[in-house]
Amino acid sequence: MDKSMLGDLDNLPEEDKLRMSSMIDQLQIRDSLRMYNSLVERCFNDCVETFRRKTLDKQEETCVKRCAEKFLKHSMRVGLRFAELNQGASTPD
Amino acid sequence: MDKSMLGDLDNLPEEDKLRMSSMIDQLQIRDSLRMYNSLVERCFNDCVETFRRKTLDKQEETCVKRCAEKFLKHSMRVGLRFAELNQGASTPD
Amino acid sequence: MDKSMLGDLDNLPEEDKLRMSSMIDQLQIRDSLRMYNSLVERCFNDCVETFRRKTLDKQEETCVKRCAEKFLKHSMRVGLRFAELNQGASTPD
Amino acid sequence: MANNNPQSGLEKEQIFSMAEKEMEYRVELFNKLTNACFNKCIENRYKESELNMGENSCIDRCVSKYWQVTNLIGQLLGSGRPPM
Amino acid sequence: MANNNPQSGLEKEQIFSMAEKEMEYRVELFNKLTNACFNKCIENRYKESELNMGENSCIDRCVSKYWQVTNLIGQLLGSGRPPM
Amino acid sequence: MANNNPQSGLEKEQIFSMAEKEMEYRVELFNKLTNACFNKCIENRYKESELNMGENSCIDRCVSKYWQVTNLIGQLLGSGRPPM
Repeated sequence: MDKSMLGDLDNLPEEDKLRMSSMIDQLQIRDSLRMYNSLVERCFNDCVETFRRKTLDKQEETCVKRCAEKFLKHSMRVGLRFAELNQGASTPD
Repeated sequence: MDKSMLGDLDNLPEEDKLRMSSMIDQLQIRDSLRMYNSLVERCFNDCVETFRRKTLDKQEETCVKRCAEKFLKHSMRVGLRFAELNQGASTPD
Repeated sequence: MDKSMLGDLDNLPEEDKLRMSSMIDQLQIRDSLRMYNSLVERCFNDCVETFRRKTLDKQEETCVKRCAEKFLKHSMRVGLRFAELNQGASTPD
Repeated sequence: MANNNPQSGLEKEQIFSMAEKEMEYRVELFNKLTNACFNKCIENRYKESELNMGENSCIDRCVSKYWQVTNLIGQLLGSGRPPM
Repeated sequence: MANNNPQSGLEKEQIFSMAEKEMEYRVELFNKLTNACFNKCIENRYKESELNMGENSCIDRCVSKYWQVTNLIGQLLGSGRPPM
Repeated sequence: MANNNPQSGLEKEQIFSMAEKEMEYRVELFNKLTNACFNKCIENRYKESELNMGENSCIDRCVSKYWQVTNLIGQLLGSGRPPM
């Protein structure tokens, strides 16, 4: 997720800014590792149904790739909309 | 969740009591934020099914409110029963 | 999960080895408590369907025991295969 | 720094760290139990915001059975540790 | 150690600790929202890797409705705390 | 406090903090894999407590395929970081 969502550090003393910024870095690393894990979980669950062999067949591989790409595009779009809402830039229906 | 569930601090030295109590406070804050997030997730999943407009209709709003109220009442009742079990106050069928 | 999966500590200075090893211990304790909680959740969900009385009947009890035993055996087998993959010991189909 | 406490600083850290994990475990147990019993007992159409009599007695029995499953599996895991 | 800051060290720790929880809350909110809208809007056969028009507009409305549910429940919980 | 180590204290903290996250990631990967393969391979009527032959070979293949999905998505995310 985008760093800017986690808050505005401008009106903090320099030393606290550093500490806050390092805290955000830590959260982002943890979050991206978790995202990786849950993306694998989701695409595996949706795309791999049979266990007659121990390697992915072509169809499963394609499915996994599309699943991951689609999720990343989705996640980016959600991020944009979410940022707009956070800034109160809501438009009528 | 109720603080008393998390343990008995009476037989600790004053300094450790403070530290333990602050630890419990931290856990409770984190837990209540998580509870908020998962209540939203549950009520959204159960109540919002269509995406033809960008605002909740009256029916969805009512559903969300009832869902949240019902979950809170449920959670309170579970808390009472859970506390009884923790005190070994179990009664026959 | 098996400690060896969490990394190789051999080429660290003694002091860091201790700290890393204590970190792994902490993770293992937390993981085993979580595993316990999610095993209970799974076996409860799969085995307990009716709420006409407040005690488990014989059939539910048997189901819970088998569920837990089966999960533990499963988990052990997954651990073995996982360790093989981590060591690159992959064999053809 | 005089330390006339029988426990060393390190031991104390371990006690606090264990207590913290134990509390996290209890919170997680409570949350899982709450969700499991909501799923089993509450109809999710939400026609009203009150719990009805059937739901109330289902909740009580559900908590009791969840507790027993926790104990049963605790015994099976062979730990002397009580679930709470 | 001179401390001419109006906030004491302890208060500062509490502010950082609260800020950390607040950020964890936002990350979790974003992840739950993302997953919920993926489940509601994206067909999981994955016939292509692009989002089609229907999916795109579903996502926009879904984010907006999820946000409203967050606010609605926030009011109900009676906290003055905004969801973000 | 003499520090004749090439790494500064701060760098060391970052290494430990990264190592901790890496380990949490591995534990979570293992748990998700274990749950996914249990759901895919084990019949949840629990007629017996042993794993039968079909379940055993399903588990082996499932772990292998889950691993491949992890690698595939790792490549896609473009990170040089190996999944383990």
